[in-house]
Amino acid sequence: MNLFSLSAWRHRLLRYYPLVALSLTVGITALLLVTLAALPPLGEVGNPSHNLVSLKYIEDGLGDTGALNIVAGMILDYRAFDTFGEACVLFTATCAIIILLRSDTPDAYDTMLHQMEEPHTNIILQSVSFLLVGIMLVFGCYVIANGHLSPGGGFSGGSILGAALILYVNSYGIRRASHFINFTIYRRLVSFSLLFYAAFKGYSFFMGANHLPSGIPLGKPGDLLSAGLILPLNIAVGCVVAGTVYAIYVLFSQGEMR
Amino acid sequence: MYLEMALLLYLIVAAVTVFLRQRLLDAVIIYASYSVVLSAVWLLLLAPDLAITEAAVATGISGVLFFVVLKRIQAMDAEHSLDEEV
Amino acid sequence: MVENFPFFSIFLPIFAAIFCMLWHERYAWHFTLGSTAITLLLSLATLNYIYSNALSVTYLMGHFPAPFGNEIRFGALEAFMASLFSGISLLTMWGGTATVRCDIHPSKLRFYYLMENLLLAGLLAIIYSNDIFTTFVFIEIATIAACSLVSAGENGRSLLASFVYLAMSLLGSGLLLLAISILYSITGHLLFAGLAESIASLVATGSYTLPLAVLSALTIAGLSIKSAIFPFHGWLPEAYSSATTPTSALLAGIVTKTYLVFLLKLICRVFGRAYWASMLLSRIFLACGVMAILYGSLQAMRQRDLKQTLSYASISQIGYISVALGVGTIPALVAACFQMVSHALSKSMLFMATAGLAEASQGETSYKTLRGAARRNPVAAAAFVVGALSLVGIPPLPGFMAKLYLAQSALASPEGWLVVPVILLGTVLGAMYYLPALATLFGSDTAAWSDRESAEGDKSPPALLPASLGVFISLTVLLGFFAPQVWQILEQGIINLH
Amino acid sequence: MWLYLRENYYQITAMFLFGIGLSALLLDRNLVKKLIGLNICNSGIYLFLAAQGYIRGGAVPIVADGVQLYINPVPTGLILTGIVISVSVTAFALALVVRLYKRYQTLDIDELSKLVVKEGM
Repeated sequence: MNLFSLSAWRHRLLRYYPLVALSLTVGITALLLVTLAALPPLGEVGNPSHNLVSLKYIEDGLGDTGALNIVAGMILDYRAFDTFGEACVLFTATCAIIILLRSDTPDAYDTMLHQMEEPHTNIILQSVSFLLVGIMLVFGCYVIANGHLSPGGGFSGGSILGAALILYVNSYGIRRASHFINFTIYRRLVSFSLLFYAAFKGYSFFMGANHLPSGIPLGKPGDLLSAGLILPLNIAVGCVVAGTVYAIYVLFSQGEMR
Repeated sequence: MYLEMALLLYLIVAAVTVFLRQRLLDAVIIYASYSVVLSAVWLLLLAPDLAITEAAVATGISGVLFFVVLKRIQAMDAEHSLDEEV
Repeated sequence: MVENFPFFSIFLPIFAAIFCMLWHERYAWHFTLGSTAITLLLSLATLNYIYSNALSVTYLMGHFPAPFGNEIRFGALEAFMASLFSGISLLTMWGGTATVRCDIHPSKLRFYYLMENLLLAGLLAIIYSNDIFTTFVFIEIATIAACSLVSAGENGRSLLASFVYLAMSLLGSGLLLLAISILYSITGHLLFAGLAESIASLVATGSYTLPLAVLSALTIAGLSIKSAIFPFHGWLPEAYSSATTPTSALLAGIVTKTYLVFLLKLICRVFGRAYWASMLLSRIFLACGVMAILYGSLQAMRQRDLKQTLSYASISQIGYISVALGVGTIPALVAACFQMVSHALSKSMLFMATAGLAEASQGETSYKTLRGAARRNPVAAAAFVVGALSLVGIPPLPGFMAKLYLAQSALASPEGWLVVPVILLGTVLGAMYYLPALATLFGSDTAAWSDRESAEGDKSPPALLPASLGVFISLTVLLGFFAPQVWQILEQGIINLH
Repeated sequence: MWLYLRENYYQITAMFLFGIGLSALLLDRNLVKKLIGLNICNSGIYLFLAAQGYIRGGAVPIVADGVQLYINPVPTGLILTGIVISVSVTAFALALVVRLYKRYQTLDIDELSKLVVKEGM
């Protein structure tokens, strides 16, 4: 990371930059390896990090959140503010990419790129994706729906759905894909699911802060419709991530989302 | 025990090879393989949530994005060589 | 009821950002203006409620108490900083409308305002949050939003400056995340309350001394990369001078200060002032501050572009804050907060004045084209004069009060012999780069310039910019006169911070 | 020393990955290689965090009857957030790289800085 206003004495500094950077990195790594010796060893039950906080999540996890998957219960109920921030990070990154890559005045360069992008009818890809896209969509919905019962959840399920959409765009071209997902649909999908996520999470924060019962039934553990808010939130996050993955891929590969 | 050692060794070797390879395409392919092996390591650490997230999100999105950026850069090169000829 | 206001002031900008994305482009400006104004009112109401009852409220985010769920905590300091930041965000956004409209592609304007909303939400969440990992997540939001605002200008220079800024910020938050993971591995807590007691017990029993030292060094290194403290300031001059002027006013004013407020909370609430003062790190931090003051001023003198000068000047002003944090006593920390407040106000005003002056001289901010710009835009020239005099340290203005408080608090501590001469030297150096800038502004109009002016007709700046500059000037002068009251608010904030 | 190495091989690998990623980020001149180095550096930190949450003999944190000891779920939750953050930040940085390449036709940061300074003149 050299400073790049190239005045005279900075040239002499730049010559030593690789040496300084390498010694800095080796120094930091050596320091960290020495610190490892003083840190608690791997996998001991008595480590300080396995204290009352993690024990509470394990013991009361099912009771408080109703989710079999303790991690899903933790990220969507105990520490829900982090996951809300995370969904905002994804939303911020997508809008930043739209600012940079979405060229609204399609100059000569972009139209030329579209001809190159239009996939000539690639029989192998189309037949493979004809089989795969359906299965991937079903698997993505499964991962989202069972976020609170088995590993998975909104983020991984959403990116599986996004991958299915990318495969479809690659094999059948953007013109056919933009029938069911173009920029306006994308905008509404991401905005409404984020609004839904923010409103429901805000509601449960507000209720919790003022010590009022949030009145959301937790259902019988193990059922699909159990664990209170976690399922709808997973679905909302899944839609946000699926839309984001598709939009980022199309913006990168074609620079234009019709 | 030795499976863990082997996978972790692969991670370090892949990280160093990415740093040494000059061609971008090799570096990106090795990074994608690094990410897949890392999601296997999460399974060994008994964190299946991480394994599916790493596989779907880290390899699925950032791995694919690196490839798309390279494709776009080659497309820009082709477009520029088109300009020089004209 | 007032205790819910900080919760609303974090969620409101996010809702406004989503509405900016959803509705038609015309309404983006109105959503942003409305949400920032309401956030300002909410923060002021919270400040009034907190200061009058002198309490520090812990607000649960969810149904579970301290060590298990998230929570936000606000005392006088957080409420004051939140109202200051939303106020400056409102003024820069409102005043800079014309400049932004001509710098940024009209179809991208909606996303520019969306980014400003998300930046404000991220900063407020960093100030209010009482959990170290939540702060890390919202630091990421603020980083992406700030880099995207810098790159919105879309000229080559701003793209590269934004990439360097993003890479160094990510390196900083990588070090911060490593510090969080070491901290979690030796204490098992993530919320400040649990961290404070377990660190106190670790320090008392003397166990894990090396990891504690390494993790505090990593935290300080990560946060000083992000807030451009001396050895890691490489990204700041390019990022601020290549961004559109209202953006650099916003970034220079509040983004770097937020990370320093987070560092202040870590010092007071997690590590404890005694442990921080005993660490070698605070001495290094003080030394970096001293070098920043000298390096920033020397570099500012060499620049030939007004925005470059202001960027290097803000490196030296941040040096004052890190000197005050390095001293570490309660009056020094309050002096650090006061310096943050006075620098945020004066620097944003200077950048907005530069926007006005540049508009009056065809958008160029180099000294050649700005010659005699004062006559063409008198309001911007007045704002520039007030801001420059405040940062140089002329008595009635807040800059002088900040330096006075810093000198008083440093004299009481053992480092007084080093800090007071550095402050005086900094004032002299400050005068040596602001006065030539003022001289060129009020210099004689070159003949070539005046006839080009008549040919083009007097392009009078739109009404928004002078109005916001007027508000800036009155705020700065008011802060100068009511400095003792502001000092009491900040002192109460620092005392019940832990 | 040998026991310490046999004991904590996950954390040691994590710190090596952090070091390699950091050196790639600082030393490599190609923008895309810098971003890959940044990703490796972040995944090194996540590996260290996950190793802190691992308990030998523990079970996967899905509630099942007859299981006494589960591993610590907190690091898994933190790393889930971390992975999504580093992916979205990498996507934004790659968008910057594409715009820079579209304008200057190079990925080398030294040449880029020279071109930017020349364009500024």
